[in-house]
Amino acid sequence: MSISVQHEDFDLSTEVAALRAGQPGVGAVVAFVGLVRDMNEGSGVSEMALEHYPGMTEKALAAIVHEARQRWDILGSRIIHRVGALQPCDQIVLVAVSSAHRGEAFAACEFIMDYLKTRAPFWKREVTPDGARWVDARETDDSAAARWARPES
Amino acid sequence: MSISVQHEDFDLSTEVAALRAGQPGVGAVVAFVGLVRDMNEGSGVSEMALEHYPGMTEKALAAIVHEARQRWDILGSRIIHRVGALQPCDQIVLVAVSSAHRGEAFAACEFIMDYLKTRAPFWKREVTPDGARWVDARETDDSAAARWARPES
Amino acid sequence: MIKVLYFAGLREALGTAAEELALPPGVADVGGLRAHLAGRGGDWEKLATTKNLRFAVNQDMARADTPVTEGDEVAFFPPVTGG
Amino acid sequence: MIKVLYFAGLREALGTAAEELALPPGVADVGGLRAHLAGRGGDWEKLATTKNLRFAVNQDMARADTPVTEGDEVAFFPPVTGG
Repeated sequence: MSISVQHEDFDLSTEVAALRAGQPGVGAVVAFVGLVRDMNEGSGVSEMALEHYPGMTEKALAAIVHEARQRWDILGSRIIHRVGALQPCDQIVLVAVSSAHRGEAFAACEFIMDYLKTRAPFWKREVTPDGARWVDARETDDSAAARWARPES
Repeated sequence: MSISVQHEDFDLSTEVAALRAGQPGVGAVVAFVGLVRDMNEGSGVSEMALEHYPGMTEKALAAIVHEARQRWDILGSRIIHRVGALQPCDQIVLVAVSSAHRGEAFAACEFIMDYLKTRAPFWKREVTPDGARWVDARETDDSAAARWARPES
Repeated sequence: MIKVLYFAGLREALGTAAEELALPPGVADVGGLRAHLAGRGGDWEKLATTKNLRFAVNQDMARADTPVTEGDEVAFFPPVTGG
Repeated sequence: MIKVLYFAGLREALGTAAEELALPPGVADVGGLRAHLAGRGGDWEKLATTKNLRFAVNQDMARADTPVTEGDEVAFFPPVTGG
Protein backbone atom coordinates (compact mmCIF):
# COMPACT_ATOMS: atom_id res chain seq x y z
CA MET A 1 0.00 0.00 0.00
CA SER A 2 2.81 2.33 -0.98
CA ILE A 3 2.17 6.01 -1.74
CA SER A 4 4.67 8.51 -3.15
CA VAL A 5 4.38 12.21 -3.98
CA GLN A 6 7.49 13.07 -5.95
CA HIS A 7 9.09 15.20 -8.67
CA GLU A 8 10.74 12.20 -10.34
CA ASP A 9 9.27 10.20 -13.18
CA PHE A 10 8.43 6.51 -12.70
CA ASP A 11 8.68 3.32 -14.74
CA LEU A 12 5.45 1.36 -15.07
CA SER A 13 7.04 -2.09 -15.39
CA THR A 14 9.29 -1.52 -12.39
CA GLU A 15 6.39 -0.37 -10.23
CA VAL A 16 4.10 -3.24 -11.23
CA ALA A 17 6.91 -5.76 -10.66
CA ALA A 18 7.46 -4.34 -7.15
CA LEU A 19 3.71 -4.43 -6.47
CA ARG A 20 3.61 -8.15 -7.36
CA ALA A 21 6.91 -9.16 -5.76
CA GLY A 22 6.57 -12.16 -3.46
CA GLN A 23 2.83 -12.47 -4.08
CA PRO A 24 2.21 -15.48 -6.36
CA GLY A 25 -1.49 -15.27 -5.50
CA VAL A 26 -1.85 -12.14 -7.65
CA GLY A 27 -3.84 -13.02 -10.75
CA ALA A 28 -4.69 -9.50 -11.91
CA VAL A 29 -3.07 -6.09 -11.97
CA VAL A 30 -4.90 -2.99 -13.19
CA ALA A 31 -2.74 0.09 -13.70
CA PHE A 32 -3.88 3.60 -14.53
CA VAL A 33 -1.43 6.17 -15.88
CA GLY A 34 -2.48 9.81 -16.22
CA LEU A 35 -0.57 11.92 -18.75
CA VAL A 36 -0.14 15.58 -19.67
CA ARG A 37 -2.08 16.23 -22.90
CA ASP A 38 -0.88 18.84 -25.39
CA MET A 39 -4.42 20.28 -25.58
CA ASN A 40 -6.99 21.15 -22.90
CA GLU A 41 -10.29 22.99 -23.29
CA GLY A 42 -9.36 23.88 -26.87
CA SER A 43 -5.99 25.50 -26.13
CA GLY A 44 -2.52 24.16 -26.75
CA VAL A 45 -0.65 23.34 -23.54
CA SER A 46 3.13 23.83 -23.61
CA GLU A 47 3.85 23.28 -19.94
CA MET A 48 2.18 22.26 -16.71
CA ALA A 49 2.96 22.79 -13.04
CA LEU A 50 1.47 20.72 -10.25
CA GLU A 51 1.04 22.30 -6.83
CA HIS A 52 0.05 20.26 -3.79
CA TYR A 53 -0.55 20.49 -0.05
CA PRO A 54 2.35 18.61 1.54
CA GLY A 55 1.21 16.39 4.37
CA MET A 56 -2.45 16.47 3.49
CA THR A 57 -1.74 14.91 0.10
CA GLU A 58 -0.27 11.76 1.61
CA LYS A 59 -2.97 11.65 4.29
CA ALA A 60 -5.78 11.98 1.72
CA LEU A 61 -4.31 9.29 -0.52
CA ALA A 62 -3.84 6.93 2.43
CA ALA A 63 -7.47 7.43 3.43
CA ILE A 64 -8.63 6.67 -0.13
CA VAL A 65 -6.57 3.47 -0.24
CA HIS A 66 -7.89 2.49 3.19
CA GLU A 67 -11.45 2.85 1.95
CA ALA A 68 -10.66 0.86 -1.21
CA ARG A 69 -9.28 -1.98 0.92
CA GLN A 70 -12.45 -2.05 2.98
CA ARG A 71 -14.61 -2.25 -0.12
CA TRP A 72 -12.68 -4.74 -2.24
CA ASP A 73 -10.53 -7.79 -1.64
CA ILE A 74 -7.29 -6.42 -3.07
CA LEU A 75 -3.78 -7.67 -2.42
CA GLY A 76 -1.75 -4.51 -2.95
CA SER A 77 -1.72 -1.00 -4.36
CA ARG A 78 0.77 1.58 -5.50
CA ILE A 79 0.15 5.30 -5.98
CA ILE A 80 2.67 7.76 -7.39
CA HIS A 81 1.65 11.37 -8.00
CA ARG A 82 4.17 13.75 -9.47
CA VAL A 83 4.43 17.45 -8.52
CA GLY A 84 6.35 20.37 -10.01
CA ALA A 85 6.95 21.19 -13.68
CA LEU A 86 5.75 18.76 -16.33
CA GLN A 87 5.68 18.75 -20.15
CA PRO A 88 3.09 17.35 -22.59
CA CYS A 89 3.30 13.53 -22.75
CA ASP A 90 4.84 13.37 -19.25
CA GLN A 91 3.40 10.89 -16.78
CA ILE A 92 1.49 12.60 -13.94
CA VAL A 93 0.04 9.81 -11.86
CA LEU A 94 0.12 6.04 -11.44
CA VAL A 95 -2.50 4.01 -9.60
CA ALA A 96 -1.89 0.26 -9.72
CA VAL A 97 -3.90 -2.37 -7.85
CA SER A 98 -3.31 -6.12 -7.55
CA SER A 99 -5.84 -8.80 -6.66
CA ALA A 100 -6.59 -12.48 -7.19
CA HIS A 101 -9.31 -11.79 -9.76
CA ARG A 102 -9.77 -8.89 -12.16
CA GLY A 103 -13.10 -7.46 -11.00
CA GLU A 104 -11.70 -6.24 -7.68
CA ALA A 105 -8.60 -4.71 -9.29
CA PHE A 106 -10.62 -2.82 -11.91
CA ALA A 107 -13.11 -1.47 -9.39
CA ALA A 108 -10.55 -0.49 -6.76
CA CYS A 109 -8.24 1.20 -9.30
CA GLU A 110 -11.06 3.29 -10.79
CA PHE A 111 -12.42 4.11 -7.33
CA ILE A 112 -9.01 5.33 -6.16
CA MET A 113 -8.64 7.51 -9.27
CA ASP A 114 -12.14 8.96 -8.96
CA TYR A 115 -11.59 9.83 -5.31
CA LEU A 116 -8.07 11.13 -5.93
CA LYS A 117 -9.52 13.48 -8.56
CA THR A 118 -11.92 15.06 -6.06
CA ARG A 119 -10.29 14.59 -2.63
CA ALA A 120 -6.51 14.74 -2.99
CA PRO A 121 -5.12 18.30 -2.78
CA PHE A 122 -3.33 18.74 -6.11
CA TRP A 123 -3.82 21.69 -8.46
CA LYS A 124 -2.77 21.95 -12.10
CA ARG A 125 -1.58 25.15 -13.71
CA GLU A 126 -1.01 25.06 -17.45
CA VAL A 127 0.78 27.40 -19.84
CA THR A 128 -1.10 28.12 -23.09
CA PRO A 129 -0.60 30.64 -25.94
CA ASP A 130 -3.02 32.91 -24.01
CA GLY A 131 -0.92 32.73 -20.87
CA ALA A 132 -0.87 30.60 -17.74
CA ARG A 133 -4.12 29.47 -16.12
CA TRP A 134 -5.24 27.28 -13.28
CA VAL A 135 -7.13 24.28 -14.58
CA ASP A 136 -10.81 24.28 -13.64
CA ALA A 137 -12.25 21.25 -11.91
CA ARG A 138 -14.46 19.15 -14.19
CA GLU A 139 -18.03 18.49 -13.16
CA THR A 140 -17.67 14.99 -14.60
CA ASP A 141 -15.08 14.29 -11.89
CA ASP A 142 -17.66 15.01 -9.21
CA SER A 143 -20.20 12.75 -10.86
CA ALA A 144 -17.59 10.01 -11.32
CA ALA A 145 -16.78 10.12 -7.60
CA ALA A 146 -20.47 10.28 -6.66
CA ARG A 147 -21.06 6.90 -8.33
CA TRP A 148 -19.19 5.25 -5.48
CA ALA A 149 -21.16 6.93 -2.69
CA ARG A 150 -22.76 4.56 -0.20
CA PRO A 151 -25.89 5.19 1.79
CA GLU A 152 -24.06 4.67 5.07
CA SER A 153 -21.09 6.88 4.25
CA MET B 1 -5.39 -1.44 -32.44
CA SER B 2 -2.62 -4.01 -32.33
CA ILE B 3 -3.30 -7.64 -31.36
CA SER B 4 -0.69 -10.36 -30.77
CA VAL B 5 -1.02 -14.02 -29.84
CA GLN B 6 2.46 -15.19 -28.96
CA HIS B 7 4.65 -17.47 -26.86
CA GLU B 8 7.02 -14.66 -25.87
CA ASP B 9 6.71 -12.58 -22.72
CA PHE B 10 6.08 -8.82 -22.96
CA ASP B 11 7.24 -5.69 -21.15
CA LEU B 12 4.46 -3.47 -19.83
CA SER B 13 6.36 -0.17 -20.08
CA THR B 14 7.47 -0.89 -23.64
CA GLU B 15 3.94 -1.76 -24.75
CA VAL B 16 2.35 1.28 -23.11
CA ALA B 17 5.04 3.56 -24.59
CA ALA B 18 4.32 2.16 -28.07
CA LEU B 19 0.58 2.58 -27.53
CA ARG B 20 1.07 6.27 -26.69
CA ALA B 21 3.77 7.03 -29.27
CA GLY B 22 2.96 10.07 -31.40
CA GLN B 23 -0.34 10.70 -29.61
CA PRO B 24 0.05 13.72 -27.29
CA GLY B 25 -3.74 13.83 -26.92
CA VAL B 26 -3.63 10.71 -24.73
CA GLY B 27 -4.46 11.71 -21.15
CA ALA B 28 -5.21 8.27 -19.75
CA VAL B 29 -3.95 4.72 -20.15
CA VAL B 30 -5.54 1.78 -18.38
CA ALA B 31 -3.61 -1.49 -18.54
CA PHE B 32 -4.71 -4.89 -17.33
CA VAL B 33 -2.18 -7.69 -16.80
CA GLY B 34 -3.38 -11.23 -16.09
CA LEU B 35 -0.97 -13.53 -14.28
CA VAL B 36 -0.57 -17.22 -13.49
CA ARG B 37 -1.43 -17.74 -9.81
CA ASP B 38 0.25 -20.47 -7.79
CA MET B 39 -3.15 -21.60 -6.46
CA ASN B 40 -6.49 -22.21 -8.18
CA GLU B 41 -9.63 -23.74 -6.72
CA GLY B 42 -7.69 -24.75 -3.63
CA SER B 43 -4.88 -26.66 -5.37
CA GLY B 44 -1.29 -25.64 -5.91
CA VAL B 45 -0.47 -24.95 -9.56
CA SER B 46 3.07 -25.77 -10.68
CA GLU B 47 2.62 -25.23 -14.40
CA MET B 48 0.08 -24.04 -16.94
CA ALA B 49 -0.39 -24.57 -20.65
CA LEU B 50 -2.53 -22.34 -22.84
CA GLU B 51 -4.15 -23.85 -25.93
CA HIS B 52 -5.86 -21.67 -28.53
CA TYR B 53 -7.65 -21.82 -31.89
CA PRO B 54 -5.26 -20.15 -34.33
CA GLY B 55 -7.03 -17.81 -36.70
CA MET B 56 -10.24 -17.59 -34.69
CA THR B 57 -8.34 -16.14 -31.73
CA GLU B 58 -7.16 -13.10 -33.67
CA LYS B 59 -10.56 -12.71 -35.35
CA ALA B 60 -12.42 -12.86 -32.03
CA LEU B 61 -10.08 -10.34 -30.39
CA ALA B 62 -10.36 -7.97 -33.37
CA ALA B 63 -14.17 -8.14 -33.16
CA ILE B 64 -14.06 -7.35 -29.43
CA VAL B 65 -11.80 -4.33 -30.03
CA HIS B 66 -14.04 -3.19 -32.88
CA GLU B 67 -17.04 -3.25 -30.56
CA ALA B 68 -15.13 -1.38 -27.85
CA ARG B 69 -14.25 1.37 -30.35
CA GLN B 70 -17.88 1.73 -31.29
CA ARG B 71 -18.93 2.08 -27.66
CA TRP B 72 -16.22 4.38 -26.31
CA ASP B 73 -14.12 7.22 -27.62
CA ILE B 74 -10.74 5.55 -27.26
CA LEU B 75 -7.51 6.49 -29.01
CA GLY B 76 -5.70 3.17 -29.12
CA SER B 77 -5.53 -0.35 -27.74
CA ARG B 78 -3.03 -3.17 -27.41
CA ILE B 79 -3.78 -6.80 -26.71
CA ILE B 80 -1.17 -9.50 -26.14
CA HIS B 81 -2.24 -13.02 -25.18
CA ARG B 82 0.39 -15.64 -24.57
CA VAL B 83 0.01 -19.32 -25.48
CA GLY B 84 2.05 -22.42 -24.66
CA ALA B 85 3.71 -23.35 -21.37
CA LEU B 86 3.65 -20.85 -18.49
CA GLN B 87 4.78 -20.89 -14.86
CA PRO B 88 3.26 -19.30 -11.72
CA CYS B 89 3.84 -15.51 -11.71
CA ASP B 90 4.17 -15.44 -15.51
CA GLN B 91 2.24 -12.82 -17.43
CA ILE B 92 -0.63 -14.31 -19.48
CA VAL B 93 -2.41 -11.37 -21.05
CA LEU B 94 -2.13 -7.62 -21.51
CA VAL B 95 -5.02 -5.35 -22.44
CA ALA B 96 -4.08 -1.66 -22.59
CA VAL B 97 -6.36 1.16 -23.76
CA SER B 98 -5.57 4.84 -24.29
CA SER B 99 -8.03 7.75 -24.36
CA ALA B 100 -8.23 11.47 -23.66
CA HIS B 101 -10.05 10.98 -20.34
CA ARG B 102 -9.96 8.10 -17.88
CA GLY B 103 -13.60 6.98 -17.91
CA GLU B 104 -13.43 5.69 -21.48
CA ALA B 105 -10.13 3.88 -20.92
CA PHE B 106 -11.36 2.13 -17.77
CA ALA B 107 -14.65 1.03 -19.35
CA ALA B 108 -13.13 -0.12 -22.64
CA CYS B 109 -10.31 -2.04 -20.95
CA GLU B 110 -12.65 -3.90 -18.60
CA PHE B 111 -15.12 -4.55 -21.44
CA ILE B 112 -12.37 -6.06 -23.62
CA MET B 113 -11.22 -8.29 -20.75
CA ASP B 114 -14.75 -9.45 -19.90
CA TYR B 115 -15.47 -10.30 -23.55
CA LEU B 116 -12.06 -11.90 -24.04
CA LYS B 117 -12.80 -14.18 -21.05
CA THR B 118 -16.00 -15.48 -22.63
CA ARG B 119 -15.50 -15.12 -26.41
CA ALA B 120 -11.84 -15.60 -27.28
CA PRO B 121 -10.91 -19.27 -27.86
CA PHE B 122 -8.19 -19.91 -25.28
CA TRP B 123 -8.15 -22.83 -22.86
CA LYS B 124 -6.02 -23.23 -19.75
CA ARG B 125 -4.66 -26.55 -18.54
CA GLU B 126 -2.91 -26.58 -15.19
CA VAL B 127 -0.67 -29.08 -13.46
CA THR B 128 -1.45 -29.68 -9.77
CA PRO B 129 -0.28 -32.28 -7.22
CA ASP B 130 -3.38 -34.30 -8.22
CA GLY B 131 -2.38 -34.25 -11.90
CA ALA B 132 -3.16 -32.08 -14.90
CA ARG B 133 -6.65 -30.66 -15.38
CA TRP B 134 -8.45 -28.36 -17.75
CA VAL B 135 -9.55 -25.21 -15.96
CA ASP B 136 -13.32 -24.87 -15.67
CA ALA B 137 -14.98 -21.71 -16.92
CA ARG B 138 -16.13 -19.46 -14.07
CA GLU B 139 -19.77 -18.47 -13.89
CA THR B 140 -18.67 -15.03 -12.72
CA ASP B 141 -17.04 -14.53 -16.12
CA ASP B 142 -20.39 -15.00 -17.84
CA SER B 143 -22.07 -12.55 -15.49
CA ALA B 144 -19.22 -10.04 -15.93
CA ALA B 145 -19.66 -10.15 -19.71
CA ALA B 146 -23.46 -9.99 -19.42
CA ARG B 147 -23.19 -6.60 -17.68
CA TRP B 148 -22.20 -5.07 -21.02
CA ALA B 149 -25.09 -6.54 -23.01
CA ARG B 150 -27.19 -4.02 -24.89
CA PRO B 151 -30.85 -4.39 -25.77
CA GLU B 152 -30.07 -4.00 -29.49
CA SER B 153 -27.16 -6.43 -29.57
CA MET C 1 -16.05 -31.38 -47.75
CA ILE C 2 -16.13 -29.63 -44.40
CA LYS C 3 -13.38 -29.29 -41.81
CA VAL C 4 -14.15 -30.09 -38.18
CA LEU C 5 -11.89 -29.07 -35.30
CA TYR C 6 -11.88 -30.11 -31.64
CA PHE C 7 -10.11 -28.24 -28.82
CA ALA C 8 -8.91 -28.60 -25.24
CA GLY C 9 -10.60 -31.27 -23.10
CA LEU C 10 -12.84 -32.32 -25.97
CA ARG C 11 -9.85 -32.84 -28.27
CA GLU C 12 -8.24 -35.03 -25.62
CA ALA C 13 -11.42 -37.03 -25.00
CA LEU C 14 -11.91 -37.70 -28.72
CA GLY C 15 -8.23 -38.23 -29.45
CA THR C 16 -8.72 -36.06 -32.53
CA ALA C 17 -7.79 -32.44 -33.22
CA ALA C 18 -9.16 -32.13 -36.76
CA GLU C 19 -10.78 -34.06 -39.53
CA GLU C 20 -12.21 -33.47 -42.98
CA LEU C 21 -15.41 -35.14 -44.06
CA ALA C 22 -18.09 -34.90 -46.70
CA LEU C 23 -21.02 -32.86 -45.46
CA PRO C 24 -23.30 -35.68 -44.29
CA PRO C 25 -26.67 -35.90 -46.08
CA GLY C 26 -29.38 -34.18 -44.10
CA VAL C 27 -26.97 -32.10 -42.00
CA ALA C 28 -27.79 -28.40 -42.41
CA ASP C 29 -26.65 -26.79 -39.17
CA VAL C 30 -24.25 -27.16 -36.23
CA GLY C 31 -26.78 -29.07 -34.16
CA GLY C 32 -27.28 -31.56 -36.98
CA LEU C 33 -23.55 -32.05 -37.40
CA ARG C 34 -23.13 -32.53 -33.65
CA ALA C 35 -25.81 -35.24 -33.62
CA HIS C 36 -24.30 -36.93 -36.68
CA LEU C 37 -20.81 -37.05 -35.11
CA ALA C 38 -22.15 -38.26 -31.74
CA GLY C 39 -23.89 -41.04 -33.67
CA ARG C 40 -20.51 -42.63 -34.33
CA GLY C 41 -20.79 -44.02 -30.80
CA GLY C 42 -18.05 -44.71 -28.24
CA ASP C 43 -16.09 -41.59 -27.24
CA TRP C 44 -17.99 -39.63 -29.88
CA GLU C 45 -21.10 -39.76 -27.70
CA LYS C 46 -19.34 -37.17 -25.54
CA LEU C 47 -20.23 -34.66 -28.24
CA ALA C 48 -23.87 -35.21 -27.29
CA THR C 49 -23.41 -35.45 -23.52
CA THR C 50 -20.89 -32.67 -22.87
CA LYS C 51 -22.55 -29.83 -20.99
CA ASN C 52 -22.07 -26.28 -22.28
CA LEU C 53 -20.39 -27.39 -25.50
CA ARG C 54 -19.51 -24.36 -27.62
CA PHE C 55 -19.36 -24.09 -31.42
CA ALA C 56 -17.79 -21.92 -34.06
CA VAL C 57 -18.46 -21.81 -37.79
CA ASN C 58 -15.75 -20.29 -39.94
CA GLN C 59 -14.09 -18.95 -36.78
CA ASP C 60 -17.13 -17.08 -35.48
CA MET C 61 -19.00 -18.16 -32.34
CA ALA C 62 -22.08 -20.10 -33.51
CA ARG C 63 -25.28 -21.62 -32.17
CA ALA C 64 -26.94 -24.99 -32.73
CA ASP C 65 -29.05 -23.47 -35.50
CA THR C 66 -26.14 -21.80 -37.32
CA PRO C 67 -26.13 -23.17 -40.92
CA VAL C 68 -23.28 -25.45 -42.04
CA THR C 69 -22.59 -25.68 -45.76
CA GLU C 70 -19.97 -27.15 -48.09
CA GLY C 71 -16.46 -25.76 -47.42
CA ASP C 72 -17.19 -24.58 -43.88
CA GLU C 73 -14.82 -24.92 -40.92
CA VAL C 74 -16.75 -26.05 -37.83
CA ALA C 75 -15.21 -26.21 -34.36
CA PHE C 76 -16.45 -27.84 -31.14
CA PHE C 77 -14.93 -26.90 -27.79
CA PRO C 78 -15.56 -26.38 -24.06
CA PRO C 79 -16.27 -22.89 -22.66
CA VAL C 80 -13.18 -20.73 -23.10
CA THR C 81 -10.91 -20.02 -20.13
CA GLY C 82 -8.22 -17.62 -21.34
CA GLY C 83 -7.26 -14.22 -20.03
CA MET D 1 -2.63 30.55 17.53
CA ILE D 2 -3.89 28.84 14.42
CA LYS D 3 -2.14 28.28 11.09
CA VAL D 4 -3.95 29.21 7.87
CA LEU D 5 -2.84 28.03 4.43
CA TYR D 6 -3.92 29.11 0.94
CA PHE D 7 -3.30 27.15 -2.26
CA ALA D 8 -3.27 27.46 -6.04
CA GLY D 9 -5.30 30.32 -7.57
CA LEU D 10 -6.42 31.51 -4.14
CA ARG D 11 -2.82 31.73 -2.93
CA GLU D 12 -1.97 33.80 -5.99
CA ALA D 13 -4.99 36.07 -5.60
CA LEU D 14 -4.21 36.71 -1.92
CA GLY D 15 -0.45 36.95 -2.41
CA THR D 16 -0.14 34.75 0.69
CA ALA D 17 0.66 31.08 1.11
CA ALA D 18 0.46 30.82 4.90
CA GLU D 19 0.00 32.86 8.03
CA GLU D 20 -0.32 32.33 11.77
CA LEU D 21 -2.83 34.23 13.78
CA ALA D 22 -4.54 34.19 17.13
CA LEU D 23 -7.89 32.42 16.93
CA PRO D 24 -10.18 35.46 16.52
CA PRO D 25 -12.77 35.95 19.28
CA GLY D 26 -16.12 34.53 18.26
CA VAL D 27 -14.69 32.27 15.53
CA ALA D 28 -15.67 28.65 16.25
CA ASP D 29 -15.75 27.01 12.85
CA VAL D 30 -14.38 27.20 9.29
CA GLY D 31 -17.26 29.37 8.09
CA GLY D 32 -16.61 31.83 10.90
CA LEU D 33 -12.92 31.99 10.11
CA ARG D 34 -13.67 32.50 6.42
CA ALA D 35 -15.98 35.43 7.20
CA HIS D 36 -13.43 36.90 9.58
CA LEU D 37 -10.62 36.78 6.99
CA ALA D 38 -12.87 38.13 4.20
CA GLY D 39 -13.65 41.03 6.55
CA ARG D 40 -10.11 42.30 6.06
CA GLY D 41 -11.37 43.76 2.78
CA GLY D 42 -9.56 44.22 -0.53
CA ASP D 43 -8.30 40.97 -2.04
CA TRP D 44 -9.41 39.14 1.09
CA GLU D 45 -13.02 39.58 0.02
CA LYS D 46 -12.28 36.87 -2.55
CA LEU D 47 -12.48 34.43 0.34
CA ALA D 48 -16.17 35.30 0.58
CA THR D 49 -16.93 35.57 -3.13
CA THR D 50 -15.00 32.59 -4.52
CA LYS D 51 -17.40 29.93 -5.71
CA ASN D 52 -16.84 26.33 -4.60
CA LEU D 53 -14.13 27.24 -2.12
CA ARG D 54 -12.88 24.12 -0.34
CA PHE D 55 -11.56 23.79 3.21
CA ALA D 56 -9.41 21.45 5.24
CA VAL D 57 -8.87 21.35 9.00
CA ASN D 58 -5.76 19.55 10.19
CA GLN D 59 -5.31 18.13 6.68
CA ASP D 60 -8.76 16.55 6.47
CA MET D 61 -11.42 17.83 4.09
CA ALA D 62 -13.80 20.01 6.13
CA ARG D 63 -17.13 21.83 5.83
CA ALA D 64 -18.21 25.33 6.86
CA ASP D 65 -19.46 23.96 10.18
CA THR D 66 -16.28 22.01 11.00
CA PRO D 67 -15.01 23.33 14.37
CA VAL D 68 -11.77 25.32 14.50
CA THR D 69 -9.91 25.45 17.80
CA GLU D 70 -6.59 26.64 19.15
CA GLY D 71 -3.60 24.99 17.44
CA ASP D 72 -5.51 23.89 14.32
CA GLU D 73 -4.18 24.07 10.76
CA VAL D 74 -6.88 25.40 8.43
CA ALA D 75 -6.52 25.50 4.65
CA PHE D 76 -8.56 27.28 1.96
CA PHE D 77 -8.27 26.25 -1.69
CA PRO D 78 -10.12 25.84 -5.01
CA PRO D 79 -11.53 22.46 -6.05
CA VAL D 80 -8.68 20.02 -6.60
CA THR D 81 -7.53 19.17 -10.13
CA GLY D 82 -4.80 16.54 -9.80
CA GLY D 83 -4.63 13.09 -11.32
